[in-house]
Amino acid sequence: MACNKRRPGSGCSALGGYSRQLAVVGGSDACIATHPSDMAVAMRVLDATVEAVKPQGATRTIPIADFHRLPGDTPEIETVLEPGELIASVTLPKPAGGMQHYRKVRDRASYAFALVSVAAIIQPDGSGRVALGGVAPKPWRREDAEAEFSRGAKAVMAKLLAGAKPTEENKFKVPLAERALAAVLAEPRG
Amino acid sequence: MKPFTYERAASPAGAASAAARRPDARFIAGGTNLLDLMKLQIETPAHLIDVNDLGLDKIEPTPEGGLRIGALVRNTDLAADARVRRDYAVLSRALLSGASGQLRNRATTAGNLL
Amino acid sequence: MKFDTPATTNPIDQLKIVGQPLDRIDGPLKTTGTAPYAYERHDVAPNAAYGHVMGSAIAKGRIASMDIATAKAAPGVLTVVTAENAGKLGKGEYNTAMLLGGPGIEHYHQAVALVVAETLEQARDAAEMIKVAYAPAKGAYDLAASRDSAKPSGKDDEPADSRVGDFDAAFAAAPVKLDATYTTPDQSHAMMEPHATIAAWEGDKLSLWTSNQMIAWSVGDMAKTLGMPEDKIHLMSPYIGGGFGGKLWIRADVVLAALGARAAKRPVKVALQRPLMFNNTTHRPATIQRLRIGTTKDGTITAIGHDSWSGDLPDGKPETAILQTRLLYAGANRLTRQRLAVLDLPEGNSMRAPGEASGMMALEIAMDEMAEKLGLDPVAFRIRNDTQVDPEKPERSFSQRQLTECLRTGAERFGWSARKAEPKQMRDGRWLVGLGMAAAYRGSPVIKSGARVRLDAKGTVTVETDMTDIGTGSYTIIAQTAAEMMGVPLDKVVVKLGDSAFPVSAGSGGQFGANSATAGVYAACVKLREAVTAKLGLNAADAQFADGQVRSGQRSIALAEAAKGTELVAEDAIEFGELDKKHQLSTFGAHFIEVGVDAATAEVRIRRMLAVCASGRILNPKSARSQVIGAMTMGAGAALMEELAVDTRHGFFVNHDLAGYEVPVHADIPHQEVIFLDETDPLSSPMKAKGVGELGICGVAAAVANAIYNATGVRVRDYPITLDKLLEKMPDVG
Amino acid sequence: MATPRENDVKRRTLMAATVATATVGTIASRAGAQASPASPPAPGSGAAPTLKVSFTVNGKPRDLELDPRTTLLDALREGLHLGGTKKGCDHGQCGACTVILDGRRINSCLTLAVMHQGGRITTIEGLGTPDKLHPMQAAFVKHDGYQCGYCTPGQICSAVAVLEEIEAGIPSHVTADLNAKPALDDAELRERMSGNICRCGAYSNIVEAIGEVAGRKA
Repeated sequence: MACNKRRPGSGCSALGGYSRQLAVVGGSDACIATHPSDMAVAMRVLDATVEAVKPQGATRTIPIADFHRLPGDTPEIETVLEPGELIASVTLPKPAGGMQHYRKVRDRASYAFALVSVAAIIQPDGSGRVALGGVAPKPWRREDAEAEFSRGAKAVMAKLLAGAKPTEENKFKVPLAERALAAVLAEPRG
Repeated sequence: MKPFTYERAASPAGAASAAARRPDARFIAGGTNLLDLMKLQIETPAHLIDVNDLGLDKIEPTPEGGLRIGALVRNTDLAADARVRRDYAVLSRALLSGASGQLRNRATTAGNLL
Repeated sequence: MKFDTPATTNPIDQLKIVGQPLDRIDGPLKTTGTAPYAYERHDVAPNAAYGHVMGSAIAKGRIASMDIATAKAAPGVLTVVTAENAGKLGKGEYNTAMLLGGPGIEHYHQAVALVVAETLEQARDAAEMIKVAYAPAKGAYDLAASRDSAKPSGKDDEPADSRVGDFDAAFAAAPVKLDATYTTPDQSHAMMEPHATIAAWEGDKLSLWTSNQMIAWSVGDMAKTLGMPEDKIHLMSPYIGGGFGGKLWIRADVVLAALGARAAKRPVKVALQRPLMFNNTTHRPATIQRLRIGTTKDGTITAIGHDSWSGDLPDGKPETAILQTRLLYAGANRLTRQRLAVLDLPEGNSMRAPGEASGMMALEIAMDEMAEKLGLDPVAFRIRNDTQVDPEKPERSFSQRQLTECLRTGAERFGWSARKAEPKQMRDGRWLVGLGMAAAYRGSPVIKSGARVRLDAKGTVTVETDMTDIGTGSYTIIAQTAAEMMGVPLDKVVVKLGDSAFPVSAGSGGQFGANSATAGVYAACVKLREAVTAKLGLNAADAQFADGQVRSGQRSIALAEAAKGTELVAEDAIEFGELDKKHQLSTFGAHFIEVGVDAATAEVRIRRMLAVCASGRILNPKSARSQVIGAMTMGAGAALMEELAVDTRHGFFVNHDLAGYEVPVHADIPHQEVIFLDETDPLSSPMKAKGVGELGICGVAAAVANAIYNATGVRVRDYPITLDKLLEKMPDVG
Repeated sequence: MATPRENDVKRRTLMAATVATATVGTIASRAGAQASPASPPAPGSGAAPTLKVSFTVNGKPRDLELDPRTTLLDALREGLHLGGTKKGCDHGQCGACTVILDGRRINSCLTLAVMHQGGRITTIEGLGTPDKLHPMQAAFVKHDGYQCGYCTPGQICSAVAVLEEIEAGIPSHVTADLNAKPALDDAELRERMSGNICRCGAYSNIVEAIGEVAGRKA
């Protein structure tokens, strides 16, 4: 099967093919794979930082927002890590408080990748943060969307998924993400 | 799976420099993702550097009031850590919704970022 | 023994051991990992080399060239088998495509090479070194697009079409009618044990340790494929890690293991790698089904029509989705038609309840839709249209038919009266709750089945038959049968199965196995009883076998005495006469389901499942119940998640592993309840039993679909019912 | 419960063992037993360099010399002839290969044998025997928690570990209150067992079997 991520230059069998699970935003003409990790979505919403060790022993700190790359023309390069660079740790900033949610939506009740997942931290005043899994080649968060929390899930999602280019098979992810966030927002805040 | 040589690194810097010497090397920690892909020859490293002995399996408080999570902390341990459960529930929940109990017992924090 | 008159009272009717919910006799082996499956037989082939199968990267066309030199020279490689060097190969009677492709390619992942090496790691690596240049040809991969080219096609002795009365006129005139089209996707057996074989040659004799449901068919097809006499093949399959129809026939593993062993001059073991299985082996073909039902205003069916389209490779067979519609409901005017298109997808073939499982997925939604149009309760609508005779051939009655009792019992036990006919009326927190039901129907064929029974001086009874146990409980029910017949406790019976050296049995398929195979053991035991009484000088007519003793008149002699000096051996087969032609042998049931649908995300979760089954005498209620809950689970998968996604450009199933092809996991399945109605069927066999393992799946998916409709008001006619098909019509969140 | 790894064996000694030892089978030390007169091994076929590894399987120390590519699963099945650990998918998607490593259940197909120098491995064969079943095995028999039997060893190894995980307070996806001790109810058992696929569909019975063992423990 053609896959530019797995065999660079081989093409993408998902484009124009079976794409139900795949990305609706952030993809490219070379790749619409989604980032499969749930943990990374939570790390993104928590503003974690990644500490890496370079071959010469130097270390550097990479904000998680900058850690993953979008596929562009080189989907095989998934992160900003350099060859030989080793992740040593991940640091969480001091607790963000609020009500913390991770809503994972999938066909099977367990042991399945997310169709859409919503990591959200909702503060008592209604402000919040949100990152999505299952929709993009990396954990998907846009801080500008979070300014819309007071206006509800639809407004947040309009910004968060702006520019989405879903396929016929995965366009349901857009309303699904919005509805999943709405369900999270409907839960008690305290 | 292509043949590869295998070594266990003893320190993070040692692991990184071993990798620098071998551009065809890959780190292996939990292996839950890498071995899957190696069997399909999607990943074909000629050398594996096992990083499980690096001591990066601790969760420690930071001076800023946060938590520093070692790269090799297993998903199960991170999700079950009392501080994570209390202060970073979104992380605990996300981890517990992923994969299966068996996979979470092996999969690592660093591996899950990749 | 010929079975051509209804069974009368016989020793099985004692039900001291048969009919009891006994633990499986193979349980301690299976739960300790000591039951040996095919690939684990280090004892028989300690020096086996390892084979790895390479599959075609195109769906249709030819191999232009193939370079195996690098692979052959790779470390540890012993041989590389391809169509070019394998010699002339035939095709099995039960195979549609060649099991080793080349130069012609008939489907994606058709095996094109086997690499044999000292280790699995070496074989797998070397297989990647084979370079194949393909010349692809245009193929047909899309059932919907090929629908109009489909031709009438029957299967076995079933005609493609059946007509009674004047369907068109009656349907046109019906005051209440439904005309709806449903689709079911391609599905995969996805049994847990991959197809696996160890092959060893000794001169011109071939021994095969494999995982196979039908021993005699497979010996025959191996002989045909390799062009060798059947009596030179010894095939053994004592433990099978699931089949569901996928192991009814020989597949690439067994053919290639045999060829590899011949070329490598040593035993070779081959297990199909999981990502190859979905396209390399068989699958349940997708269907398009059009249902037309017309009724009077009070809900009496006057016209029922069912058209089904499926596809398969050239010379393949249709998915017989219309079969149950010929038999399940009354109605004077009837039309069923079955059409088959040529598709170049992997081979379609039997999967658990072929025909009915797919057909009931459509028919039983249609019945729900009709009930709603009529304002009738779905249970009452079905009862109103019950029939006690074959509606196409009214002179044929059903041997037993307790559909109505199943429906009533199920409704009672499930609390069906709490259901609101109007959808969207029940809510439990975030969940929209709905109840749904469907009838269950599956034919219960009988097949000739043989067995041999031995009695030794310790009083141990040993049964030998080539019957297989694919998880169905054959070991146990056969032991129960022999114990009941010979009057010994269960632990005095040894059961040996799945060996072509044993008498040919029915095998495991089409839910004919349990009834037919135990009846064969019954027949052999009747003969052994005769031998015992003759040996002991007892009167056969009044001899009673009980408690390890044989009693006749005033005499009572230990059974073991009969085998003093020399073992007694008896062999016979049950052969079925015309009873199943004069009567329709079928099993009936009802499924009741409660679902919750997440109001925000439309995720569907099953909350309760109940099945009621009327399927003859239940030989072991514990293992029979397991058959039914397993089938219910597979039905839940069919309803909610199982779908082989077709790449209609390149002709393959995209989601070809267990991460992509989702089957239910623990969290998907609630507690399941099963009720067996009291039934004995003297027309079915001396056991008075029928099948149940396939009945359990028939109707489940439709019951789930109907429950989802009841919960949400959304009628989905295309399986699986995934959340994307519901989402648009779900209520606002918040 | 996180059992600390007990071994402090200098694992770098593994590297020293990376010498090109010609081997005829997965396990060189067993080669003598595997060779058959009819099929002499091909010498000098450029076999992969092997590595030595020692670990404990079901309480017995085992020394192996392996192609580094050998998974723990294949080392158990093909090397040690412990066929109870099953290969269902070989890609971490089914759970049939579940074993207990250093107190925790894992998929043995997705880890290399050489990575477990000094490890303690329990397979289904280490839990009980047909004559002396482990309580979990006995409960599976009693509740008919299996059909074809192929996923069963993995289910049982998983089930044994699941009860320990709950006992140790490790939460799951369905644990309502992350800061409380997880319940021992059916929902918890089902979620935690979801990495073990049973295509025969014995789930309902398996949960009953585990529940019974859990009740006995409590």
